[in-house]
Amino acid sequence: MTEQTAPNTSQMTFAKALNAGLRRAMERDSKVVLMGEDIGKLGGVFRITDGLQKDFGAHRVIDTPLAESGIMGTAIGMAYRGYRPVVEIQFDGFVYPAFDQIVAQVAKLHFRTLGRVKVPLTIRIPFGGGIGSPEHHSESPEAYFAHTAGLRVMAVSNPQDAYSMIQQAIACDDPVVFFEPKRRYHDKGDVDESFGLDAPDGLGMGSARVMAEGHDVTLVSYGPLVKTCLDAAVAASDEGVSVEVIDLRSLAPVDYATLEASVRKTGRLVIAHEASQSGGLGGEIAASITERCFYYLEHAPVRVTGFDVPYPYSKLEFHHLPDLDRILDGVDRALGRPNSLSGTEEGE
Amino acid sequence: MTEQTAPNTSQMTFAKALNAGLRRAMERDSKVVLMGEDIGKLGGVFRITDGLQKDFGAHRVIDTPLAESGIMGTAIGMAYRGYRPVVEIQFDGFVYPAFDQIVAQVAKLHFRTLGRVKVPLTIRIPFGGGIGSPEHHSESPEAYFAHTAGLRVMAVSNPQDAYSMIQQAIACDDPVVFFEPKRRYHDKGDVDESFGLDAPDGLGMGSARVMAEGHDVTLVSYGPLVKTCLDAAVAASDEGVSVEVIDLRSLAPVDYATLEASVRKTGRLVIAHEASQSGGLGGEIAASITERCFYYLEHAPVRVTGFDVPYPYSKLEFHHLPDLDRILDGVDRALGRPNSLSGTEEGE
Amino acid sequence: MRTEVSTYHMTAGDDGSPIQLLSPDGARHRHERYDRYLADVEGDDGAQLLVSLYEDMVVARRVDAEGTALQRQGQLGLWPPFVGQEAAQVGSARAVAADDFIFPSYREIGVAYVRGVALPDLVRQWRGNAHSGWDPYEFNMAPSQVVIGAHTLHAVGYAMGVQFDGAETAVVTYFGDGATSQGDVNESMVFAASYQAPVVFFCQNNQWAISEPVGLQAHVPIALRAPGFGIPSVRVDGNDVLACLAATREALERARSGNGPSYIEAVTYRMGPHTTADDPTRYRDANELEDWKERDPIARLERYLESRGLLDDEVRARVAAKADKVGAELREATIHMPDPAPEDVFAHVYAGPHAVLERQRDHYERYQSGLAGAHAEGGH
Amino acid sequence: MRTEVSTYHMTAGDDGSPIQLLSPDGARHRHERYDRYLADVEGDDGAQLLVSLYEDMVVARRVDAEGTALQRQGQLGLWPPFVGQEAAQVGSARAVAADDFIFPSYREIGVAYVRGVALPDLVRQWRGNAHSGWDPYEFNMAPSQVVIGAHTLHAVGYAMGVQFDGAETAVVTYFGDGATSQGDVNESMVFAASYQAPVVFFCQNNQWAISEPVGLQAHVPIALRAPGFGIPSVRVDGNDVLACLAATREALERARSGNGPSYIEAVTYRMGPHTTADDPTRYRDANELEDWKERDPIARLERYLESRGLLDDEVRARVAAKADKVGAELREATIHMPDPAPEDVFAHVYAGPHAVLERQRDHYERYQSGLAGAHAEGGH
Ligand SMILES: Cc1ncc(C[n+]2csc(CCOP(=O)(O)OP(=O)(O)O)c2C)c(N)n1
Ligand SMILES: Cc1ncc(C[n+]2csc(CCOP(=O)(O)OP(=O)(O)O)c2C)c(N)n1
Ligand SMILES: [Mg+2]
Ligand SMILES: [Mg+2]
Repeated sequence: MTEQTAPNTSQMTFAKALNAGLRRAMERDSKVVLMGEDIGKLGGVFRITDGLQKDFGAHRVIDTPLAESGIMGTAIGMAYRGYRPVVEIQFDGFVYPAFDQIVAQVAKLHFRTLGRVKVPLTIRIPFGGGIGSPEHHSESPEAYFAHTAGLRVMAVSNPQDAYSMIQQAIACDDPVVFFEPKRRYHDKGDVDESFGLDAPDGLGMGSARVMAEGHDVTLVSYGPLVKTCLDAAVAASDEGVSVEVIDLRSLAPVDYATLEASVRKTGRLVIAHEASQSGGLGGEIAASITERCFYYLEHAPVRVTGFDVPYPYSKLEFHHLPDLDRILDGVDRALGRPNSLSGTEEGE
Repeated sequence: MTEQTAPNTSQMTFAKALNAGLRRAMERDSKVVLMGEDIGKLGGVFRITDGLQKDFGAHRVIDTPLAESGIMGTAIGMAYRGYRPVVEIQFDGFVYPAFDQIVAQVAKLHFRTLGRVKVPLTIRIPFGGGIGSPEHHSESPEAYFAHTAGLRVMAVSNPQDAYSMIQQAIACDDPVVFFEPKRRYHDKGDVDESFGLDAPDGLGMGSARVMAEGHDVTLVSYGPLVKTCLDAAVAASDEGVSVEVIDLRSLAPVDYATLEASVRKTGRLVIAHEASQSGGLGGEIAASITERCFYYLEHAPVRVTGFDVPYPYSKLEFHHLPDLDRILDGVDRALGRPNSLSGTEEGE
Repeated sequence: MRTEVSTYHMTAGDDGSPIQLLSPDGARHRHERYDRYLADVEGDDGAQLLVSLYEDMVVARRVDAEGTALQRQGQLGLWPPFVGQEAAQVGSARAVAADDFIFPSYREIGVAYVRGVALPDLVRQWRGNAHSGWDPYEFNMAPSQVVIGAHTLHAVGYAMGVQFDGAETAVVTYFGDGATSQGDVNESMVFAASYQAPVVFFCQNNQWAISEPVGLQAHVPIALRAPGFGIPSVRVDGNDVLACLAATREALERARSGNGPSYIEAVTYRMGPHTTADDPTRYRDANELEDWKERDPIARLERYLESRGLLDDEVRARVAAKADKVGAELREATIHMPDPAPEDVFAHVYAGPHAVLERQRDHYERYQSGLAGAHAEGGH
Repeated sequence: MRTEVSTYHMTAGDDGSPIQLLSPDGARHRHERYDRYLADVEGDDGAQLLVSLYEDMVVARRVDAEGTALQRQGQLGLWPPFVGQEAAQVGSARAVAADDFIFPSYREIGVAYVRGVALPDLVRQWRGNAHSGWDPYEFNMAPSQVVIGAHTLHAVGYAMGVQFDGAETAVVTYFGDGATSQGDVNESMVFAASYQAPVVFFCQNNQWAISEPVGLQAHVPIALRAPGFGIPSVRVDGNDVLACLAATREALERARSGNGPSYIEAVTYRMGPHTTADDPTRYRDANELEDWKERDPIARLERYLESRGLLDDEVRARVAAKADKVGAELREATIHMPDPAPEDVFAHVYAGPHAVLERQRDHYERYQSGLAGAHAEGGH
């Protein structure tokens, strides 16, 4: 993300970058159709599909009845027929009625048919908290999907990736669950639209990206917290700590090559996510990195995550959500610097 | 499980022990009702509820329409009304249509209502493979539920626990997802029926159990593989390796006190489960134990699990399922003995 | 060859038009079947009851307006206006007995008001101070449900429990036109019919599900759905408080007398945005709103009351004063509502102890006190 | 006051009895509406077609019996018999064009046979050699679906795609009486009606969902469900191959001519157990089976053919010989079906590369070769 500003680069919100990426994908392939609740005239509750029904018609941007299992199931049927449906789930908390269709059908169909039926479905899910919403509007369900064989799972953190990764997800012949950090939709960033399916720095959809180099500790995150981690890295550098920040981007499969290289260098790993800790991605990554790099690790991998609670009401959400201070505390723990657990076995 | 055979002890299949436990729970509390598909006259496809409708009536043992979300949702309503529903999901692969009701309702209702509404629901799920079944009949979905705050998750491995733990789950004021290893339903064991809610050795429902003591390596499992692990421990002891086998029993929360004590002693941890590796319980436990016992670990925790594939067709299932040999290979890996990964970094 | 084999059918006016007992101009239509449920609003004795319906509707509308205003002023995070749906909500809710149980969606704030819920508890969740307001067992009303349709199954399960208890209680569940497409709402009809559970399905067809017109969910009247499940239904004018009251009373009577579930479609209109976060001008015609304003539920009842000489200046003034008072109280209570405590994040997740969560709570407390110390020292 | 506002209704005989064109004694009933779909089975020209229907039914029944036998002998892991449902399956499947697309449940082995699927592919998944048999695109038929009702949505989505393509293809989906309770099956009607998708819902009401009688799912005829969604339905005698053929042809014609979805309830009977793992004596009365045997779909067609002089000994012998041949071939193919290779565990999980899975595969290969070595050495 450090490349020079190219002539085709412009400042764009995250939301607009997704919209541009969807438009580009629809132009590229007439089999790409969008399906979801309120995505037509309204352009979706977050306006991600703004203007697309007007330009591509109601057969390409399809307002569906209010039934997520129905949306997912009919999208599968469209895929059988040769379409590439892009499904919008209105909020993270409303993906569960479609869970059966996703884990028992979308994920298994290619395997079930010995590769004869492809399901090039993209399931877009605005996820995460921090926008003061009511219950069910701030969830981080990514671990459920990352545990489901047959799915690929991605999470984007910035407008440029939003623009290119949504196109890569749609072009992929496997089903992709695509997480968009809703609290970053209004963030602006440079987007180079001269690249279509390729990212400006050539990274494929399965690759993690080193967002900031460092040598003391590796800090891994994805989606909404990447920005927070970058801020934390700046704050840490003020204290003389050099943090390498990695944006996971692909949550399944995880790009362990990139993570391993970093941890071999730093010997210390911190993982941050909003989802509850138990059974979250942090544990999986910690375990896998421990397996792969045990003798390089100078400290147990540290997790900075949401608690094992239902997402709390909005007045309390910033207690639940890892913020800059909590991430820095995790960094301190990994480094054996004074931290909130100092004096306990875990904080040394 | 080493107590003397008491006068009330008799040999019983796992299935019969569950049946006896359900009967005891229904006798104890008239608010306990069973709900599910085919659980009445048929006694369930595994006959776990055999004879209960005859004895308790159709209002206590309720055959439901064929709709899992409906079963779960109406069970919640019954709980609102003061009942203690015990829901049978016919097979693991059919719990997904009820996923929304479980994660968005069952799990959250107590939190949502500030503790005013209790959901003392027990969700019984025959799980796991090894019985040569068609697709969707051999799944291990426990990680989805263990990642869901608000639920408790249990898995039983033997008839005595089946008898007492099902009663504990039903008596618990929190919702419990209760996994029963279907390939062990016909296994026999001693069951002491003189204990009701209490286990003969006094263990509570949240506690793990040390099934075999050992000092070289800690081998943790749950459900169907506990027996395989015990067999592996015997095989290992023939080679002079002393394996401590722990039956997790409670998958959420995990009884880390018991695990920590063992790992502090052995310095080595192997975790075995049938579920896919990525995002499975093994990773969570490995990460947590690494956090808690980093300086005691002499090797990275080792996982022996199903692969990251949809459950394969039955002719291949024993490749996917960890068996005694694969578990022993994992033990060898943890001990740095010659193993399948010898020569690689992970196998040393 | 076309045969009606079911004794279950949809009751409606000609061509499926909704049953109307009060027309928009305030005229009272007699109705063979439903008038018997309105004996208590007839004659002089009915005056008080009618005026109290009017009062509830006016005050409910004020609660709603206040909610919107509080949201605009940043006192609430979100608000789902129910303006236009007062007849459907008040009319039905007034039919429900105190020991009947209600499972609402999120928009039934008018119902909760009728139920007697304390004012701050009407807005608590919209302020983000909790995920719910009132005690469900105090008001026999479940918390509002955000997941579309999920609660309709809870209602049926509760009704099954009532039935097993041999009680005379009935259950009412509210949901929208959009909700009718959800699997859960359909499964709830399957279960209700199968067990003949004492439950009333009350669908407020307010014509829209956010930006989606009802025609996207169904090309036929919503109330036609139920008979196919073996549940009798009726289509009533949802802006007619008497029709809503009568139909709900009939359905509750059916439930209590062991005759199973019923389905009511109240045809109404969402006069406001979906929520305060919504901008309906993006998807709906201004004319539509104008048309529906002519069918306003409160104006209609006013005309009827006037025609019966029940709405003089004094009554108007009294009701307006009550609305003002309730509005002011709601505002005060909202603005001064104390924030939840940080440790509430960990409260009520489980009824019993949970070591993993308690450890997280302890770590967080430790972290916070450290942070407090660090802040005191000016550290990061 | 009771008004039928829908142009969508259930077609059935008196009191909702199923439409019957062939009575159990083999008499042909004329039918104003459906006879026009049977012109090609009338007169002398129809002989061949009628006999071929008979042949398909007889051979399908043999395939089914062979499946059961193979399972009893340990050659298959499980088998879901469809004996008794041959008229419903053959009658409907014969109406479907080669480029129409079928989304079956697990019991439509008779349909797959009619579709031309190779014999070993009919049993492949029941042997555990794969999760599916045939290539869906070769036969325009999806693999069998185990999750009750899930595939009905796939059918509707496929039909939506057909519609967007402007094609004349139609789609048929099969499911059982039990399946009608699932949310997905109801949502599929919502979507089909909303988009007027060219899809035919074919419900084989075989009276049972494992041990549950159809009365637990619904107290009214299953076919009554569809009109409430805006989908016309018909209730036919599912043991009457002509009624099934005619009703399916009509529904397909409606789909192809842009008139949207249809729903057929074929009233039939599961004469066997739910699967070979089931013991129906635990829950159903032997008399019931006896009653239904009198309505056997094959016997009925035989009587009709006899009455038209179309079933002489030669035809009988030829059909029996074909059944014997197919049975023997199926048996041979099953017994000699090669086992899948261990590495197939990892195949086709993804269409593209996947580093984590490939690593697991590599580790497992390494493990296996080590194990082979160890076994050679006699180690554990
Ligand atoms: C399962 C689920 N999907 C999507 C949403 C987002 N959502 C909230 S309200 C709404 C529209 C509901 O329409 P309707 O049922 O007609 O009720 P109304 O809002 O009109 O009262 C949608 C789609 C949700 N809350 N739950
Ligand atoms: C979602 C789901 N729940 C439960 C099951 C277990 N199950 C398999 S077949 C069956 C009964 C199906 O009955 P019906 O729909 O009438 O079809 P039939 O077997 O009679 O052909 C059940 C409950 C399943 N396969 N899928
Ligand atoms: Mg609405
Ligand atoms: Mg059936």
